[in-house]
Amino acid sequence: MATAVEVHHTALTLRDHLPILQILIPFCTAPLIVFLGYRSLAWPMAFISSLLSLIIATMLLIQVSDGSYISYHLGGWAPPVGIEYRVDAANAFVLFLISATATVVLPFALSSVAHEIPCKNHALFYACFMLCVTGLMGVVITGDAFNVFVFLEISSLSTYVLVSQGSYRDKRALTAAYDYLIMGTIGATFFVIGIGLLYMTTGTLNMADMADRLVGQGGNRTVQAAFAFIVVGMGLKVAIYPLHLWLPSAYTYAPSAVTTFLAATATKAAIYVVLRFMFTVFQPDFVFDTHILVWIIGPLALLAMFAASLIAIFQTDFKRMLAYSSIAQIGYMMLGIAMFSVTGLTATMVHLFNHGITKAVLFMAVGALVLRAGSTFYDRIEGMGRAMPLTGAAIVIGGLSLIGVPGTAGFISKWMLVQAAFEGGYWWLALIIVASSLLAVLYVWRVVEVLYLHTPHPDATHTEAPLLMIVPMWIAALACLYFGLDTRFILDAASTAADGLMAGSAGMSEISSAAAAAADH
Amino acid sequence: MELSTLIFASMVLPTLAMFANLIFAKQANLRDTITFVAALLTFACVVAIAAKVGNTTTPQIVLFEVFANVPIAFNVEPLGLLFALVASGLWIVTHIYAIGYMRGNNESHHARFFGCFAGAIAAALGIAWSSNMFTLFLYYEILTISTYPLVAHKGTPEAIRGARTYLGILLGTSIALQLTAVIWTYTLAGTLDFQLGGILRDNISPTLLPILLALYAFGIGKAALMPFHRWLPAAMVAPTPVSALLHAVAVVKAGVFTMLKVGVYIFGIDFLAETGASDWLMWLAAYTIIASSVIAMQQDNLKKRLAYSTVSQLSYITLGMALASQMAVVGGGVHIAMHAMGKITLFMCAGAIYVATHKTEISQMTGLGRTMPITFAAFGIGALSIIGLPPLGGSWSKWLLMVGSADAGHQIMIAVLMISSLLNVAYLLPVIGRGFYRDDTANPYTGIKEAPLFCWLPPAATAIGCLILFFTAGSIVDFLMPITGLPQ
Amino acid sequence: MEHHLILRVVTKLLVGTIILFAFYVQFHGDFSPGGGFQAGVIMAVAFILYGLVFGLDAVQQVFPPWIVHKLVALGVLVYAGTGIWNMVLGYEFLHYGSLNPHHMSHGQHTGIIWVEAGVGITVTGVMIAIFYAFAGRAPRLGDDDW
Amino acid sequence: MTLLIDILSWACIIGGSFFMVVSAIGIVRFPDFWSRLHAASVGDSGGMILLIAGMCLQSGLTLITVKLIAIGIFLFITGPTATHAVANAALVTGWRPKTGKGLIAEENIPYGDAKPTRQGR
Amino acid sequence: MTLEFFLGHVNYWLFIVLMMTGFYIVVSRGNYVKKIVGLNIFQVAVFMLYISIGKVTGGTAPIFPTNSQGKIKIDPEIVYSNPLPHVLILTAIVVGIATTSLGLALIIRIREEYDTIEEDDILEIEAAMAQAENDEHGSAMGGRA
Amino acid sequence: MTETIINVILFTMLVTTAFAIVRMTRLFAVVMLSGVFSLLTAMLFVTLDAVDVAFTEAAVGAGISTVLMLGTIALTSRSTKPSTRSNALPLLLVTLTGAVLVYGTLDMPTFGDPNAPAQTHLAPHYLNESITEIDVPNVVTSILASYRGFDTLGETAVVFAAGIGVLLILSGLRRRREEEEEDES
Amino acid sequence: MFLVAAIALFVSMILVLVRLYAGPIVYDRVLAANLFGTLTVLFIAILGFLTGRPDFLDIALLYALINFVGTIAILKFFRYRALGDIPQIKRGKQ
Repeated sequence: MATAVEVHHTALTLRDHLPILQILIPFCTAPLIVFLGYRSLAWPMAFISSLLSLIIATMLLIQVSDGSYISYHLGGWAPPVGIEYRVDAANAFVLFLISATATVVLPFALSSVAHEIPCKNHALFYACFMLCVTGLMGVVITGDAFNVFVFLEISSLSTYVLVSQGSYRDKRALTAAYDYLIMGTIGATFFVIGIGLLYMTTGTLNMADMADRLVGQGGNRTVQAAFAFIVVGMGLKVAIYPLHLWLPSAYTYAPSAVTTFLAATATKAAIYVVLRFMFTVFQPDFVFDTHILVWIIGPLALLAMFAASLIAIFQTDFKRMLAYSSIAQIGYMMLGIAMFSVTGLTATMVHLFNHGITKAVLFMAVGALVLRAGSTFYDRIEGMGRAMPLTGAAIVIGGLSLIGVPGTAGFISKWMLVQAAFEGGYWWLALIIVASSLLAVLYVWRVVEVLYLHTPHPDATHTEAPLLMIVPMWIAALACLYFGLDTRFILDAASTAADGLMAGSAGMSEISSAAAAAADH
Repeated sequence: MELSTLIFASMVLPTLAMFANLIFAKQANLRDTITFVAALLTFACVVAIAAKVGNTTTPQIVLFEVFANVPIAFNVEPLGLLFALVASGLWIVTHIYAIGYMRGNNESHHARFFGCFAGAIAAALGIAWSSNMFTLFLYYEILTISTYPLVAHKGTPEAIRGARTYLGILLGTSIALQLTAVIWTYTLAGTLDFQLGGILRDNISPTLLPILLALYAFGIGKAALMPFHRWLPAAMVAPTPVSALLHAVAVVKAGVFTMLKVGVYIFGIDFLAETGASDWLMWLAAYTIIASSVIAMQQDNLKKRLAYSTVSQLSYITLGMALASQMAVVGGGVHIAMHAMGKITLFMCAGAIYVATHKTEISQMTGLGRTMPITFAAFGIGALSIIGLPPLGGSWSKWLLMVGSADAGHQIMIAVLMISSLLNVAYLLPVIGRGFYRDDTANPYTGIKEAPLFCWLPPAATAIGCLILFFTAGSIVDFLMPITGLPQ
Repeated sequence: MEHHLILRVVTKLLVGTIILFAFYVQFHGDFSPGGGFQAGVIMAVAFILYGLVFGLDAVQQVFPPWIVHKLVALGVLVYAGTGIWNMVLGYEFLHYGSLNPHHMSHGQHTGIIWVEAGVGITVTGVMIAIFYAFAGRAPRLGDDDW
Repeated sequence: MTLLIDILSWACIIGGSFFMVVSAIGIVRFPDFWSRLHAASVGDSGGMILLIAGMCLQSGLTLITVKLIAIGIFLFITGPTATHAVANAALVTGWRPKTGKGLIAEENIPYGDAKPTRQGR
Repeated sequence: MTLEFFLGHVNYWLFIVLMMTGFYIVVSRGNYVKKIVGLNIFQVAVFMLYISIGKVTGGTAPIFPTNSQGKIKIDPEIVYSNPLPHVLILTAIVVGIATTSLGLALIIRIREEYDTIEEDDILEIEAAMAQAENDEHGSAMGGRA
Repeated sequence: MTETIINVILFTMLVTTAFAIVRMTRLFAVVMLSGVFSLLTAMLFVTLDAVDVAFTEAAVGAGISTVLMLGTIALTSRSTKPSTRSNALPLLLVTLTGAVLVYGTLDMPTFGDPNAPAQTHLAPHYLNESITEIDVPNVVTSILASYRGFDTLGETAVVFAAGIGVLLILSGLRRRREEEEEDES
Repeated sequence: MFLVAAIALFVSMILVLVRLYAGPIVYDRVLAANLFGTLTVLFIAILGFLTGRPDFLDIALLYALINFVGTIAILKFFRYRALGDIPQIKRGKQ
């Protein structure tokens, strides 16, 4: 039955290929590193490819900043038959965050990894790192529900490995990685169950198509169960409060460069997936119908904000403290979702980005401290602020951003969140939000005091960290300050993304028809 | 020069001074000279601005927009100009004094100290020029953080504890309450610009108005309204120039200045008067005035006593705002200048005594007056100004506040002010009394032995300033009249 | 297992058969169940069997670890390279039709063969590499643990 | 002819099924490992060959038959080899067949995969 | 609940029972190897759920019969099961074995470092380590923090 | 009907095997049972028409999983300790999850229903068009390699990640050869 | 007719499973597992005939080839306690 079917096609330019190149460049770097096998080539290749993907992400972000979207049909099969890559404001934004973090973290990693991981592992380490980048970006960029799972697993598996590489410093990295593996796999399996149930009711895997076919199925119990499984499954990856158990150990014992990258991106990508499913696939109407879920997420978010912050206050290890603070900050993001308004979502998106760069600064500083002081227990880093003035100043900036002091990036997200609370009429919620940031004052200030006001530990090396650590750290720190004042980029992108999300797939198809019309010319 | 250039120059110069201090950390003389020149230039800028615009309100100079309708923006208006004049003018004095104090007292970390000092002044000027609540809040927080190292300067556990209280209360209240209030205001009004007559008039239900006001009143922790006043005595662990800066020039004045700004430009005094939303604040301010005066009487540590005195005096200004009558508000504004001049004199004197004799407790100071006559004379003048006796500056502001109370129909506040004056007498005059009149063996007279020149000259100058202010008060009142909204 | 003559003979017999079967699965995947992954696993199982019976050293002489490591990466590169070649031809990533624009299904055939080969190579490599890693570790058990 | 093949194949299949069940019963019921080894080989070889033969007859001369025969050959090689290996391993690690009267081994063997008594070495 | 409904859904419920057995092993058993086995059972049960989605009554495997030249014979009478879930599950199985091998590798390293693969023991060791750390670093902070 | 009976019998065996795994303390037995579990799974997949999946499960379950598990046990320990922890919480968690799933099944299409959404939306395209578009008899292969070829690329990447992951995790320290050299010296 | 065979195989499987659970010694289990493998091969072959599509014998073929590897691995593991050739090391240590 093989009749000759001509392929009608106009040749695509490089610009049309941007969405796939975004993934492909880091993706191919990993096997190339392994294939060539030269240790000295690994880092330059990784860095160049992450730089390229940052450039591509920026170009994509510019292309979709008007609220349109780009659809790329993998294999030339039109969705829903084939897999589609769909770049819109929301995911271009997250892509930018991921590739930017990778680009900033890699120079930092060069000396940090050399210090923390044996030499013979370096090539494989960078290959794994690039796979992790690929996985996270793949999760974000795709428009296909099952493809999310595949790339989620790429990122997860490489993450487990990366975390376990901390075992050369502390053997607990192994159990941390194992726990993460178990919980991550449970989460991924739940996610797969959810997608299976959705496939059962819709017969498709393409998210946009799924959304179209889910309209009016709010009462369908299978869909409701699917929603629950997807939220819980991704919730494990996000580390929503009661599902966060893997996070503190994983962040604490992973190598510094890995922690930096994960804290800035991994949970963010997962939150993006939650958003994407809640708002694009299930649609705001559906989520609103099952408002009980919002009422579950809201209190859990509040619980995370307080409980995790309280735990953070009582830590004696800077790195672990930051890990708990991450859980608390994830609470803010979930709260933005729970408030269910454009402003709330904007707050989530903004905090996604701002918390990313804030944590990047802080964890890079942790890496520098580990290099010079040996560990990050408070009694080891006493007085290091004076010995390492630039690192210390970066910690202060990051800490202030974590608290949400005006002039730093963290303030903008807090502002949006409180504004969303007021707009929703929950003025008490606003008070709770700001009250929780007081807890951040407590745990951040303890570190600042330790760094500046105590006499230094005798065993520590009292020199500034190498330039390759300082420069990326300060790039992130300055970004932290810059995005705290100039909010045009971040707010525009986030609110475009939030608008698109809140409109559900309806908004998307309207935009898409307009974009299609534009594309025809 | 352009107005905008002057405004930015007045903020950039102290910032540059801050960096210069950090860069030239090792060259003490160069560093101090640069700072001094910067202080002079800053003051010159502010004076130039004053000469240029007088008491008119200039349009906004928008730097860039942060949120929709919320830019980082600056303008000049009478209240802010007054605050700027006070802050930049007294910086020169305090700087000279601080050089003397720090060197005379062999304190460490000079560069950090002077750097943060300059940073705090930059932030104070930013507060003064802010033309919307957001900008003001931004600089308010910068001020808090830049003064934290000053309070913790000594690095002793006690200092750290004090600094922790300081930061905890100031950062806590501002983030928890003031920020909430700001965002709430923004949600209600859609803007945060300072406008004469307020921006909330048609946007808020009367029942919520007192809550919003409370968020502001308690959120502005720097105004030291009870129960959020504890940071002020706690911050007394800092070196005295810092106390002078905190309690006279930058921090507390920034607090009450913000309070006035909120009252005048966010709520509008007419709106407050009509709705009576600020009545409770008036009572709270009155309570703070009396209560902290009573506490001050029980303090033996001179700086602690002065701190509680400051708490009390600050509430005068809050009271002026809460009374919501034109005269009271002007009185509050005038009091910023008067109290600044008086209180800085007192603190610098306390510091001079410490430098010369290392005594901090009042009970140890008996008979010191004869050893340090200039210091104690200056202290006396400052004290009298705080008490409100003519011919010293402090008398005017109290008078205006009393008139304002009468205007507002709260005659009982006159009584409060009177009682407070009596209490002032009761806790300030004994210090001078002990110094001059008691004969004691504790400090036998061995000839005049003042603190170094840089330590006693500045308080003497500001004491004279108190006198001068009495005679220029009329022009200050005229200067401030536009904020009442009345035609001149 | 030096003394297990029977095992050694049977294994020699089986290993070749299994490899043959792996190739069958690899290239007959279009018509019957199976494909690159299954073929890769089967191929790896052949070497694992050889390793089990003749020892790790013997199998590593046949298939040295560095070659295995190259294979691991090579497969992915072959797969991605197929897609990139499609892009070079001016089509979407993995649009195999581009390999023979005049007869789409022929292009698809070619593409599928390449892609399956990539999968097979990687899977073979990975499975053998994992076996080497596991088998190459000495147990830390004392006799009492048993 | 077809009928003949059918009958033959059915006979094979039924025979194979019978052998299988019998060997399974033997596996469960026999008293000790060595006797169970014996039972297992009945199913492994006899039952298997009969069943494969039955199916071959059913499918005729096609690729299927080739595959079936291949399966048969492989099972025929690997089954006894595996059994041999198991028996060898058991013997080497010290298990010995029970001999003599009253082959009630279950109670005498400590439960589980415990160490055998190494009387054989 | 009608009998028809019961017969139409009993399959799903059986999968769920299996799934939950695996899940139970993961969450309740303390042995690390057993957890991995449990995870496998859990995942396999999910795979079965997927496959059962694709099953069509009276259908057959989605492979077209071919004639002797390898050309596809089209027979509209034959009903094929849905091939898409099969593809998804092929991918998922691969992911599952990848996860398993990683987990097992981790277990080997854990055993080398901790000398045990029981969660209870490891928690105990880690608690002791944390306690030691806390004693060392916490008391150092005690005076000044 | 025959299929249903076969399904149910296979299921019973699967579930009993799973329960046996829960109860076993000998890891060796657990591994063997999980091998049997995999065999049963493959049979079930065959009855559910998923021959490709069964094939994969067979290759993985019989060939790789068992070997890896045995290798792990060889390097770790042979039996598990009896758990001292309370089973209440895990049971609650599992029951809850199961309950949500059962709730979800209530609106599911009947098993094997040819009119279910999954059968009517995308599947017909694959089954009807792939003949002209790809011309490969095994539809699973055509979807796997072409329609959803990118998923398979991702799958390859997962395998690749696992490979380099195992190498990274097990590379260090106690390589056999190194130890041997140490012993000799 | 194939149904009869299928049922017989099922019965055998259940019985073999019983032995697999019960043990009591390791080699019993290996034996049972091995037999179970054979049964599976046959069952899959029978199933092909039962459902009328006997051309999927590849799975059975696969099992026939690969099940052996599992058995060998188990025995290797039991004899030498490792997958690699450990005897050399033991010699080195002794």
